Amino acid sequence: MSFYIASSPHNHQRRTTATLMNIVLLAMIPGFIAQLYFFGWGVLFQLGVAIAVACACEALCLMARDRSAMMGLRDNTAIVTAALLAVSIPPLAPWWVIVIGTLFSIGVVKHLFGGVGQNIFNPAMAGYVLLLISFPVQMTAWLPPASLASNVPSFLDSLHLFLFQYTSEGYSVEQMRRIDTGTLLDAVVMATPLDHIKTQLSQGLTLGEATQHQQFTGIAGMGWQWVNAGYLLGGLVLLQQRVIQWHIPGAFLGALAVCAIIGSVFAPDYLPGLNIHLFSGATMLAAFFIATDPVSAATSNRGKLIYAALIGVLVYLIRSFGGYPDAVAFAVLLANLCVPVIDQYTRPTTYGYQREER
Amino acid sequence: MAIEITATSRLWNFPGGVQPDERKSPANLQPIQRFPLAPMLYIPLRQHAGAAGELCVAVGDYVLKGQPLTIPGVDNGLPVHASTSGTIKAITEHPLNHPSGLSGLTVHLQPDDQDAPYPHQPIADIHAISQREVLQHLQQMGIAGLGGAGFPTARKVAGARNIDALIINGIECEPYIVADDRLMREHAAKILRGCELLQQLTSAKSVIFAIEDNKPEAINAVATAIAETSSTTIANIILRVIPTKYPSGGEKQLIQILTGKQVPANGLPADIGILMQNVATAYAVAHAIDVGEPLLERVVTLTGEALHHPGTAWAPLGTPVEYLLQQSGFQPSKHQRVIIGGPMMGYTIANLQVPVTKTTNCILAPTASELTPADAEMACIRCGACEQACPASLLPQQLYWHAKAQDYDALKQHHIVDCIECGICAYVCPSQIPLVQYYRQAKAEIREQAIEHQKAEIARQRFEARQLRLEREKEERLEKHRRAAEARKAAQAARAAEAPTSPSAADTKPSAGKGTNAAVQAALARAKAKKAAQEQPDSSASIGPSAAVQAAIERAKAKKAAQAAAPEQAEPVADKGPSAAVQAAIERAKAKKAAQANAESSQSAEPAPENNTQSDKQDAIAAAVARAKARKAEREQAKGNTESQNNAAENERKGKQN
Amino acid sequence: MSNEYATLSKDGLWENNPALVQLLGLCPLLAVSGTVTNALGLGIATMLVLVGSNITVSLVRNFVPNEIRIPVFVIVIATFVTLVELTMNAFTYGLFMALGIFIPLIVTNCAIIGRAEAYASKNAWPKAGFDGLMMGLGFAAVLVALGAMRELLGQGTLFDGAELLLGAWASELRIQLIQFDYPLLLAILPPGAFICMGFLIAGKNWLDLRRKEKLAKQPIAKAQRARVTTVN
Amino acid sequence: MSWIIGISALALMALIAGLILGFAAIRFRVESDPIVEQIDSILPQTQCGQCGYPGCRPYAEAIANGDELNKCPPGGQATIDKLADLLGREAKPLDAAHGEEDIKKVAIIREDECIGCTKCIQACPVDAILGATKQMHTVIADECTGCDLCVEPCPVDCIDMVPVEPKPERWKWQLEQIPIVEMNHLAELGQTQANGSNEAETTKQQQVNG
Repeated sequence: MSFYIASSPHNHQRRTTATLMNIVLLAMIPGFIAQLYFFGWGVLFQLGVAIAVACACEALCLMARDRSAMMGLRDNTAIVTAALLAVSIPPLAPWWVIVIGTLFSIGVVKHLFGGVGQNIFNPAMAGYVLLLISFPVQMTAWLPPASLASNVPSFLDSLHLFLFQYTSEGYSVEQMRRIDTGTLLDAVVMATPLDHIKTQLSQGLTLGEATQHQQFTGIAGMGWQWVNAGYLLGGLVLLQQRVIQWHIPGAFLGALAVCAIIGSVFAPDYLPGLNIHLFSGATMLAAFFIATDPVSAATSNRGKLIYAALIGVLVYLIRSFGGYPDAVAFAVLLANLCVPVIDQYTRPTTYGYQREER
Repeated sequence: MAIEITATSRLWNFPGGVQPDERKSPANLQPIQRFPLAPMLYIPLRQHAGAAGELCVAVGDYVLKGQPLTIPGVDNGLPVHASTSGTIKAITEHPLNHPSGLSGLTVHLQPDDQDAPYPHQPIADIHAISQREVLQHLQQMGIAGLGGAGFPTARKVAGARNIDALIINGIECEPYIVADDRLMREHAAKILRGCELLQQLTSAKSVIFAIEDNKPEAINAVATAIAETSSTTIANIILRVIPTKYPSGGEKQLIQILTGKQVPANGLPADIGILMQNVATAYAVAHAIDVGEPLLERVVTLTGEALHHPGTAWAPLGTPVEYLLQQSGFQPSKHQRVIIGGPMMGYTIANLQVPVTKTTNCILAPTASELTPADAEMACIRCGACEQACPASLLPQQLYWHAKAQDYDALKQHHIVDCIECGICAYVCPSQIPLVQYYRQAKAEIREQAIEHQKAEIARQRFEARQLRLEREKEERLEKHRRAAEARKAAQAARAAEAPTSPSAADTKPSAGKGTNAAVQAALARAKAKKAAQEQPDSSASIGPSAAVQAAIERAKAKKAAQAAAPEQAEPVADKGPSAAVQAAIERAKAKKAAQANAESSQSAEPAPENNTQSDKQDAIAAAVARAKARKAEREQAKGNTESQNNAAENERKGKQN
Repeated sequence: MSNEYATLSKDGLWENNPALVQLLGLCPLLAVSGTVTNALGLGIATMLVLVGSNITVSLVRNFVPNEIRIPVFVIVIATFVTLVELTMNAFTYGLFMALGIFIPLIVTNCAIIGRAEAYASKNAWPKAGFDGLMMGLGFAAVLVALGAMRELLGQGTLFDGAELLLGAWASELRIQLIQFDYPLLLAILPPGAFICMGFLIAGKNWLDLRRKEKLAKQPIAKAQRARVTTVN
Repeated sequence: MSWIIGISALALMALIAGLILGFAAIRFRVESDPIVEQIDSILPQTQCGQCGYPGCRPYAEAIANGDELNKCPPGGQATIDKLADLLGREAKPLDAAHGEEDIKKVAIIREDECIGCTKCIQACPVDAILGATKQMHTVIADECTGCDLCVEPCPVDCIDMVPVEPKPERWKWQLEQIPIVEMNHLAELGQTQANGSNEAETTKQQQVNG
């Protein structure tokens, strides 16, 4: 017999990439359920199609690059990307939207840059931006929360809508988005809280008038606040499991909160406050699931703080003064671009190179 | 600047670190055992950092326990000693206790189970003699750092001046290893005696004894021993209990924990007034001075679930690992690993015949379920876990990219040489990348490049010196020719002056011939005589050898001709090809015949002057031995040079834990 | 001689293409390649400037001191750009308006000053002119390819608005290849230009790599080894 | 009138620019750096002549004058890459016409066959062979560059080029190169103790490669 040669260390902390990704996926469940409850079955279809396309695309890319497809799929990173993209887009967006987005995320943003660990941009967010820029109509067609909607699509209707953009009875997505105001004539097309505020403000109304709308119940708008709460819960689980450190969510939410407070102190009529910023849009999803993507984030703790604070400030700036109602995707991509510089300037001092303090 | 540590002063922390399962029991539950001697001991000549000494015994010699086998070489290495009394059976290459599995020169000692001791040379009072002599004694006793790197203790102490604090390292932070733990429990007093001696040698102002808090028995034993020692013998000795965290036993990390200071890069602890010694080293120092016996054995941890009776044992240096494992009830499984050292920094060995050396503190034989082998390496996801855990504040992930790209300049810029190879980065890596292995290879490559670069520089200088010399010789030759020509001219002119009647230069020769005839004749005769004298010894001295030389030359010529003929044959245009080949073949045959004839003649000639050849042979052997010795000395000197360059690397490797 | 011209054309069109390999002049390249027509217009303009400047630089190269060659080149280029700008203003006003600032910006196109410095200032005018032509053609070809790609993805058409460049008859050239309900707007926007350009470069590299792999290994001729030292 | 203004404006600008240029040309003149030295320090200094030049320095000079970078087999691809980096040229694969990259070797004279002809001494570019006429020669292994120029001149073919022996202190952590050691008696041990369930087959050594 002969002996086994291996390099040290010979023991290992048994937590593989696949395990980490599984925990991330599990932690997304509360937010996902909230989304499912308030915005209908569409989310489920988006998720299913996204995961299927992502896995297929990942396998094809790996084979084209002469890698083992099974080995590559085993780390579950593609599924996480697909899930993040699926929960970011409107539930009833047509099927080809999510297909194009996933293909771009996996094929171009991930594999053309060299596969797992090499992509400089967050794949899900890059895919989202591609879709948002290319198909603005479909990408802003959010449904009203279930309790407000005049028509709540059934499971089959949702599937029909997802595939053909109208129900079996012939209602279009546009009609499904109308909310129940009592009189059919007066029906208004629904927009997300952030979108609504943005439109109303641009029409010269004040913030107080804009938030008169019936969807603004609770802290930050019906449905959205619960979705955000769900992701916050999942994020806390990730923190507790030590899958992520507090630095990124902390700095991101902190920076956003500081900006929001300053803004609402100086222009309370025009700049939404803390509650809206933290519990609307994709804030919590971004804080715990998107910005924390290790591949495209900064490495050192100090770097992470800077990186996440940069995202927070950018999100606030774009939401308040930019052309898009929500800004997480753009902010994350811009911060991704800054990562190499941040990493360069936040290098820890190696042992023995510290200046002697006297 | 001065370091002042009291028993209550704060403890610092170092960045990163991990807390792997300790698994110190059951090996630490049993007292240190003593096995019967192994049937054969393999004592490698080089067991420490530095060059091997020179052999002073021969095969067949009977040696006593503690008798030196080598004497330190040119660079002040350490001698090795016979671990017991017995007969030297062989001195050959034997697998070394080294991760490479390479072999090295080893003395095979067969014990006679008598343990007949070589006279002990204790030092009664170290104040009676100079510090230099004490250090020389320690060197003669073969004391090296027993913590990991095996750096000669005498040299370490000699290099340390103005020491504020002597730190005694009883941390033993790596899982499984309990050798120092047991030693402290059982021999605390002797360790303290070693501390006292080391303090006197270094004139350190204080002694800090550091133990990790997972060894309460050892802490008790040492505390009791300190209380029993009168405070006059050891000034300012403090026992510090350190929180358990890997790798707090690393030299640099322990200094940071105790003092909050960092050893400057490329520097030594002595630069900030600190000297660190392992507890086992302190024990060995006490033994060498008070008993006067060299370092002959050490405590080895024998642990892992593949062993029936894990524990610790006093192992004579040179004991094969296999013997110790068998004594502990070794049950190898299919993919058995045998690790020398702990699970974090130890290395696997492929051959169990390797001996225990001065730095072997643990032999670990785990089962596959106990320490699962690493899975396939996956892609780095830049998670940064390695950076969070790195105790040297390096960027392991960046180092990994650069090591993979073989970008050695970038690696140097990222301070790869400050990596202490503690293995934490690979331990925490979720992608199971063997990071440390990458770094080691890169470091070895960088070291190799430095050596190569230096060699290239020497080659360049030698080449240029040679070019210069050739140039100078050529000029000198030309100058000589010119001078000779001038002299001739002058002579001609003189002759012309002597014979002013000669009408033209053309007539000079015949006319001058007469005048200087005698002189020329004389010169010619001289030259001839000289030539003859030169030729005579050659031809007369060795007709046989010259024939052999002729034959050899002819053989080589024939070979060359054959080689030359081959390509000619291949050429399609050469119609002469075949004939040339035939020619060559004939020539070859002729040469062969000639060679045979020569050989025959030399064979027939040989028996006659037998005495002569014998003495010749002896002479030749003597000459060859002298040559070989000279060469060895040369090589060693060169090696010593490279060694001294490697010293920096060695120093940094000293940061290994026990 | 003809061999040299062949090398020049191969270099300009493929091997050393200013846009795909040297990555020069990307600013106008990315900015105005939204449609084939715009791309073709700018491509032709750049090519004309390149030919003119190369010939002129080559002609004056022996009279220009080395220290001030770059200012001189810039003046020469600026002259030709102004000529082209005025011409386009006169004959293709619609396109002139569509291209806007990017016509004067040709002055700063590094491909042009690059060729002037690297080639024209060292070679005779016929060769320099030919080099300019080939580099210009290569640049224009990439522009048109990029324009076609983006127009197709973003509008589903080709040669939309060709009448701006070629006169009224050219409106017939417009081809509607695909009817999109929702075109990929990204392709028309600047980021789309970068992404498409990346694909073009990747495609070129891929073709080159495949061709290289296909080339059979040629037999190696053994080189003469020098003896460092003499053997006596 | 306007053309006068145009021309004089241009002339004035040209004058100012000319002054600045003139100043810059004098003030910021670049001293030619000893590029040959830099190239020479990258070359491996084996002085083997495989590049077609008599020594490394002549080749360095040739490179500085525009010769190809890929003619140095002892340096291999690493040297080519470094040279390409230094000179801003394209790194090409090693020109096989000049030989191929080989492991490091050192010359050894079989001393009992040496006839003391001194031909190898004259051939050695770095004076790494010791000896005298009619005396046995020997190679200073540490100085030998492995150029093999001494092999050919030897009339009795007594010089071997042998690969440099690996030493533990210069080992490069190539775990995959450690030979498999079969230990049969241990296999038996394992078998008996595992009640014969453990086959005595020799398991292929598995290794983790860095």
